Amino acid sequence: QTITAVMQSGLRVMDPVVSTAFITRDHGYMIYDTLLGMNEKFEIKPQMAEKWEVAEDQKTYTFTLRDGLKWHDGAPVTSEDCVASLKRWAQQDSTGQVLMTMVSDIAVVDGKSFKVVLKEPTSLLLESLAKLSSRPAFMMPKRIAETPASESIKEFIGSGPFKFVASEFKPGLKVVYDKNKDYVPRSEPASWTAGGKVVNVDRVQWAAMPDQMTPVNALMNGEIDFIQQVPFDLLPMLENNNDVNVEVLDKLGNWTYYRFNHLHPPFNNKLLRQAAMHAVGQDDVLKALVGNPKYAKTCAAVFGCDTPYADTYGKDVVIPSNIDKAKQLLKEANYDGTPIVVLQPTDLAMVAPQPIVIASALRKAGFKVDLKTMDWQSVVTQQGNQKSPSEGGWNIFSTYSTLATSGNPFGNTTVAANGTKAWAGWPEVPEIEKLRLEFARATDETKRKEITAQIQKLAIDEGVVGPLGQFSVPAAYSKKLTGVLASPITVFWNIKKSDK
Amino acid sequence: MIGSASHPRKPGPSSELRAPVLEIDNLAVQVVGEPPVRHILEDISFNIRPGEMLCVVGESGSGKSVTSLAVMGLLPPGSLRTSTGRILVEGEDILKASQARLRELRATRMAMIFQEPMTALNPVEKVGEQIDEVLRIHTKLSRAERRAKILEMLDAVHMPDVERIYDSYPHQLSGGQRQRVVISMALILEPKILIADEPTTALDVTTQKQILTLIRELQKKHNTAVLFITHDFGVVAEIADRIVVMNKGRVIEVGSRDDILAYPREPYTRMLVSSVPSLVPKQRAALKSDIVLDLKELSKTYAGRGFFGRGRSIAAAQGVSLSVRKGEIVGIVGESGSGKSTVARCVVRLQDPTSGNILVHGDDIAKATGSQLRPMRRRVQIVFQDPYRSLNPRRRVGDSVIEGLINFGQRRDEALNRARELLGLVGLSADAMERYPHQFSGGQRQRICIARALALDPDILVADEAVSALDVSVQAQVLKLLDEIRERIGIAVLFITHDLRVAAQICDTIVVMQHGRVVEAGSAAEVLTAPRQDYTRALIEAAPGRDWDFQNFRPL
Amino acid sequence: MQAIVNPLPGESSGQASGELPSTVSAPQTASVLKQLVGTLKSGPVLVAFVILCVVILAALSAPLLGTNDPVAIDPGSRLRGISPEHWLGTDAYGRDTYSRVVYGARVSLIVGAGATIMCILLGLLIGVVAGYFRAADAIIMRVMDGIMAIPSILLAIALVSLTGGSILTVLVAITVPEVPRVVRLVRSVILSVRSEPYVEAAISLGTPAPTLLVRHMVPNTIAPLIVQGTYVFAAAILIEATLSFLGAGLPPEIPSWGNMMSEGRMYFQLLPGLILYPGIVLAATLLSVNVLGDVVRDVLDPKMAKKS
Amino acid sequence: MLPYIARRLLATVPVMVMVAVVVFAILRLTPGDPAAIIAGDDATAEQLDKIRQTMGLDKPIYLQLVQWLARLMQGDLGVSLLSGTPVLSMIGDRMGPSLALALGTIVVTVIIAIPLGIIAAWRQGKLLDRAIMTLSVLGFSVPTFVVGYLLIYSLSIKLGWFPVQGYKPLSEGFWPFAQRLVLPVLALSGVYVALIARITRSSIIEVMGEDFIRTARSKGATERVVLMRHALRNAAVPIVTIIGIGIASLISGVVVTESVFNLPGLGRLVVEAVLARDYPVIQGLILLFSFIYILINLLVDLLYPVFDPRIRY
Ligand SMILES: Nc1ncnc2c1ncn2[C@@H]1O[C@H](COP(=O)(O)OP(=O)(O)OP(=O)(O)O)[C@@H](O)[C@H]1O
Ligand SMILES: Nc1ncnc2c1ncn2[C@@H]1O[C@H](COP(=O)(O)OP(=O)(O)OP(=O)(O)O)[C@@H](O)[C@H]1O
Ligand SMILES: [Mg+2]
Ligand SMILES: [Mg+2]
Repeated sequence: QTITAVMQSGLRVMDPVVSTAFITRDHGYMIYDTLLGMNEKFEIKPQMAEKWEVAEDQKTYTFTLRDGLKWHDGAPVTSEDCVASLKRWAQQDSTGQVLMTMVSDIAVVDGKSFKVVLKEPTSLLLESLAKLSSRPAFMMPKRIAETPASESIKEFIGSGPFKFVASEFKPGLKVVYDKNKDYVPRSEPASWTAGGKVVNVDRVQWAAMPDQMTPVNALMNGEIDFIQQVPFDLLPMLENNNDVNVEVLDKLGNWTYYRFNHLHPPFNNKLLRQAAMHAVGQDDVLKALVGNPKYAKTCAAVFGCDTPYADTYGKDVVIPSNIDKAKQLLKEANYDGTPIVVLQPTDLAMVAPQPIVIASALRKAGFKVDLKTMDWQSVVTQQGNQKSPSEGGWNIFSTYSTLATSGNPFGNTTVAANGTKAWAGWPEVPEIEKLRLEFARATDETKRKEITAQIQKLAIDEGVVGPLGQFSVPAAYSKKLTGVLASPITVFWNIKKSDK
Repeated sequence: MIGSASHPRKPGPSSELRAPVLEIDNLAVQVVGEPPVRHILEDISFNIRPGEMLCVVGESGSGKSVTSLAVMGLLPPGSLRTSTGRILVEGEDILKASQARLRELRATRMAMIFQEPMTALNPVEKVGEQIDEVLRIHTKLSRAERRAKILEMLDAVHMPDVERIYDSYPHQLSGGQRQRVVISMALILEPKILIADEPTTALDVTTQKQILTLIRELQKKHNTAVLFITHDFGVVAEIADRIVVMNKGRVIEVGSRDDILAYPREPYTRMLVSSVPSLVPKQRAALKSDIVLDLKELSKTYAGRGFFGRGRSIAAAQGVSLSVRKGEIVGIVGESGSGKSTVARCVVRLQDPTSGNILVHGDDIAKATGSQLRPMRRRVQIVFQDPYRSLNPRRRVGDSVIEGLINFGQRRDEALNRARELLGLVGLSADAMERYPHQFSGGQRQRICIARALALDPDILVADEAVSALDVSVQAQVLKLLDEIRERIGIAVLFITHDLRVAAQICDTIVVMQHGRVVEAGSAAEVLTAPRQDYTRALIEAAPGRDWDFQNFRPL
Repeated sequence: MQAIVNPLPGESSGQASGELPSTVSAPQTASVLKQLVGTLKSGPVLVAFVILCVVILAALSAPLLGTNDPVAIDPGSRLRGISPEHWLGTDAYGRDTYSRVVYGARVSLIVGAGATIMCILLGLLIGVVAGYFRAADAIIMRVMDGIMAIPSILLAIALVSLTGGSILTVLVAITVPEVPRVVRLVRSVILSVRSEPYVEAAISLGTPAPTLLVRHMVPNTIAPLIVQGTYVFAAAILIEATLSFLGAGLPPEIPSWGNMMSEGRMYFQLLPGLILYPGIVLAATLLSVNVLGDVVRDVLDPKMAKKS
Repeated sequence: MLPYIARRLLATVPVMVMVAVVVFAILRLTPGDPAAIIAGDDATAEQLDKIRQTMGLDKPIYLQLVQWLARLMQGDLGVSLLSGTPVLSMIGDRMGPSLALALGTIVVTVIIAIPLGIIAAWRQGKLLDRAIMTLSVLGFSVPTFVVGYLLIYSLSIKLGWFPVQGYKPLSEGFWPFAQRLVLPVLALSGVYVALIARITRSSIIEVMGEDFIRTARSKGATERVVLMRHALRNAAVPIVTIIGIGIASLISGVVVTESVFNLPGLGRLVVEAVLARDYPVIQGLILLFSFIYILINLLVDLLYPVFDPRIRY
């Protein structure tokens, strides 16, 4: 039995350590396994690890692997493999990098166990090993994990529930996974990336379709079984179809936001950032982007609503569109009419509408706006450009992230505020940087909540990031499929396919 | 109606007893669609008997072709249609016949040969197949039978190597051979009537002679009635039994050959016949004036085609030497492809000569380029054959005439005055300046071209077949004009023609070319009356109607 | 061969110098206009003319035709059907479809006409050089071959990411790959006209090359260029739609029939009007341009007219 | 003949080199960074630099060009920056669908357009002619993707005659192969049918004015024979020329069709590669396109003598 799934993009980069692309991450969860998993209650659970032991001083963690773990080439999984994988991952991953500043040693204890020695106690170790996204800590055989971190791996062997079929791989078009018959699932029920990954089909085939209409038609015509992300505008076509389920699987969802360029006028002026944040209203953005209110909701929290660190500070600033207030701030700041360059990608439905709505709101407030259209790839390249807008730089761009990634101050790159070293936009708010480090060290949840609330306040007040609202993208699948799991990661275990 | 079409004064001996195969009775053709009815043909009546050769003559546009197309039922459906009259082919009125019946009749009862052998054949089909098509349409013969019949027919038109010809494409044949193919196609089913619309006009004299002989021979053999359309009175004198004279869509006069040529009744006919230039050269005193143009060993080789084509070079002119004196008209004659135009084009430097010298008043212009060439352009001018394409249709005549003057820096108003003068010189009124070329007849256009060429006061005028496209009547006027101008301004003229009659009329000196070489040169009288070369003699002998003195309405 | 060329129809003998034939057949500036006006008597031509006039007028006077701001978004009332406020409904951003169709006429006409003009001017210039100056020919034609081999989408995406999407980049992306075709056409006309006797006559009158080209050769390219032009016009508007489809077209804010259809495609089962309305206007415009192009061609080139 | 072909093919080398160099320049001038795509949009500058280094993108452009050309001389088109797959094998993989689509389109176009053009020429000026010509202009004014959606909606979803998307190679059987091609071919043919029908009509009308047509009629040939046997073959050269140009410009049309019908062909590859700035893939594709283009031109030229014996090489 084969499940044919249309994913939101084609798989081209296959090294989940090099790339943070969602499709690469999803691919990673198919063929690799992680030491720890996370369940729907945000609890960290053992996955490849049988168990872990923490020393008295809270500084030494010893992980022991489960029995029967095997690489797809038949070799047993050893602790050496895991140590090598961890090291490669930590070099590349942003959370991993922070973690490594607190780690003094990672060492093999015996064939089945290894230990991580910390300089100071932190919960970051377990959290990052159980990290859902993006760039989870996948385990690979040692010889592969020894590839330099900036170079892509060339062999795709993991210990996960599916095997990659190299001979049928067509970059960007098609990936085929066979059931890994040697995989020993855990006995707990599957939940997110934790629990038993029981595979009930022989094959999973991923396809990518460039035109969004095609998969919808194909699903209605019974040619495919699963669409990872249904474009909102096409939902009505599927919702009325009796052979198809439409369901939000990623209940966490995504948040969309925009960034100011803090380096150049006019948005090096905090007042004008505030003005813009007052002008832009989340409702308009969400209507243009999502349309159906069932799948969208306004949210001011930079770590997402419905996540442990949700916070409502600033909701009166970022949620409604308050043109009068914006005008007033504009006047106060003596806005000189410098045109605002807004980058607008045209080829990606999930990011195309935001700039249009932002531009419209800013114009209403009295800003002069120059909407610059380009393909998404150009936006990605442009956003790193620190030059002034008149020299090819930008003032505003907008994108979205999954909350699975952005739910804490480390996964969420938008709150990094260390000036030109920060992510595109380059806000410089030293207090935030301090708070982030504190967060890493804090082990107590209430303390952490306090810290994140402070970050939230600073992020809104300083205009570090402008939240535009939250949305979930529904998946659609044929009624032939049962046991489709809701999870922030699209997973194909547990699914059964009937013939009718 | 003038003349009694159905009762020729002197019916030919062989045809008088038999009923006519074709009878045209009171035929009128009109233009479709225009509210004021415009007739192209009116009141056309004449007939042909079996075995008779009926020539239709008349100036361009007089309706000769339209008449023949009407007989074939091939009038262009969107634009012309018969309005009254009858066309009886063996007693059957083809104007009443259905399309299917018409198709049956074509090629079996009546067949047609067209003027242009170059375009009358489908260029992408083997000629054998094209003849075969006639048999396939009209007979039930087997493939082998048809082939045998075609080969026999090709043999009958004196084609060499008939098997090869059968499998040749039209472009692989010469003009004469193509015309033979067309004739084979027309005659293979032995139709009762053959209509030949200027079948030899596009051929050179020697080929023309062969084709005329061939038609005559086949006509005798099958007793075919031939309707022969031509504007060449030489041909008429040679072959006609009877003659129909047409003018402006009407039949002017019908009569036996001798009647029309010797005793034309209508002034129009008289005018036409007397316009035919005489083959007897005018006696002129040899000129002793300065040599204006001197060609020394001029050669031109056309290189094969460029980058990708296989090189196949043609020596179009080889060591041509000749000279033209002030006030002299030097004629170049020779059959098609002998290199006449090549010489002319080298002289005006539209083509770069490969070697040799072109001395204009002693200056060699053969190698001049760019800026050196410019002053020389003033001194040598050319008039081309085709009056319809020699003037830019988008420009007023006045602008065309002054173009050269403006190029050489004259003020516009002065140039316009000069143009007016020149148009007067060539016999056109000054209001011609404001009009466009299409508003003039061919003859008038040719005069405009001459005026344009004269505008720069050239020393040398090159006329490449300048009168070949014109009707005899117009031709006579243009020739007269050239002669006058020569007298008046003493210009030297290099006159290229394939028509020996014209050459005889106007040239002081004649140069005969063959295969790119000068084979004979001398005064017009010498060359035409006492040719020294066989080739020249053959050319003269091939000229049709040599034994008729048209100016004096009598045989020689 | 001494071909005696058959005279054009309407040429009677005319021995007397003053006599003029009655039929007029060749082009002539004064009468071209009159002839063009005359063609309006035919029904289809009149309809085409009226449609094109209406479209052009609509483009010019778009703000006066009861339109709203075509760029103004109103996500609150998106994807509405026909209503008194929105005569043709609204699109996915709640923009007024009617206004966008009307304003789209501006952009689409600019894209169509702009590409046509640029193609023809460039093609004419390069084609004339290639056709007249034999030395340059081989090189120019090789370069043209090379340009033709670069797909327009690549060019469009490159330009759009280089300079941002704008009418100009779209125009360039459409024009560049089309130019070689115009060049070929012009070149072939120039090559065939070179040996026309009236051109040779002008040469022997010492007419300098630029004058020769402008006066005697280029006018012959006009009729075929008009035919080619109507094709480029249609192609440009369609390519613009295709570029929008691929995300490399005009900025989505700027309304054009092409990007409206491309944006509307997602709703083609829900709200077919989003494709239909611009589509209908586009089809009508192209049809009119074609009919009128043929008419102008016929008037300018009686040879073609006789045949087709 | 053979030397001619050899010369022509040789003459393509400079064109292809020119195209290669120009495209190389265009690509490198275009903003966009494959490293950013590989790493994802929250990669740090340092990580990007490292990736660029490993891919050799940090070297000066001319050096990259020289290296690329040098490898090209050895027949090596390089590997995809993203997936590491050899460009040649990627192109090979994608060739089939595009070729099938293009050939299918040509065949369908010729089968539909030429008879339409002949009929229009035959009924010149009549209602039928007008109708055909009007339809052909309409064919021009509907974007391919709209045609595609309409076909899918009516023939697949509503009637269920054809699958809505996908491709099966011929090796999996003719019917599965053909079934998936019908709709894309129809969608893509629209514009070409319109174009070629017009050209056919006007070429035939032009030929119908020639003298030999009159000759054929005077033989007693029926209009059908005149049209089909005499006019059509003589009109073939311009028609073949336009078909040639059409095929060359198919590449752009193929992109949209392949997207709408999810055919894994070259058109899609080129868009994907351009959007992802996968330089080696783009360069390889452009080389391929210009070669195909030149080849088609050559083919068209070689076809001329078949239709017109006057043309010889
Ligand atoms: N299709 C047509 N529509 C309108 N007028 C036509 C048409 N064909 C010929 N004519 C006119 O009919 C007249 C007679 O033409 P026709 O071709 O019969 O002349 P002709 O005597 O054969 O001349 P030539 O010696 O030049 O061949 C001319 O004035 C010509 O303009
Ligand atoms: N441009 C050219 N390129 C190649 N060959 C040419 C060219 N022009 C003429 N020729 C060839 O040169 C030879 C002489 O041609 P030319 O035109 O001088 O003959 P002509 O005596 O004027 O013939 P006609 O009486 O037919 O006008 C012919 O064989 C012709 O085919
Ligand atoms: Mg005639
Ligand atoms: Mg000549």
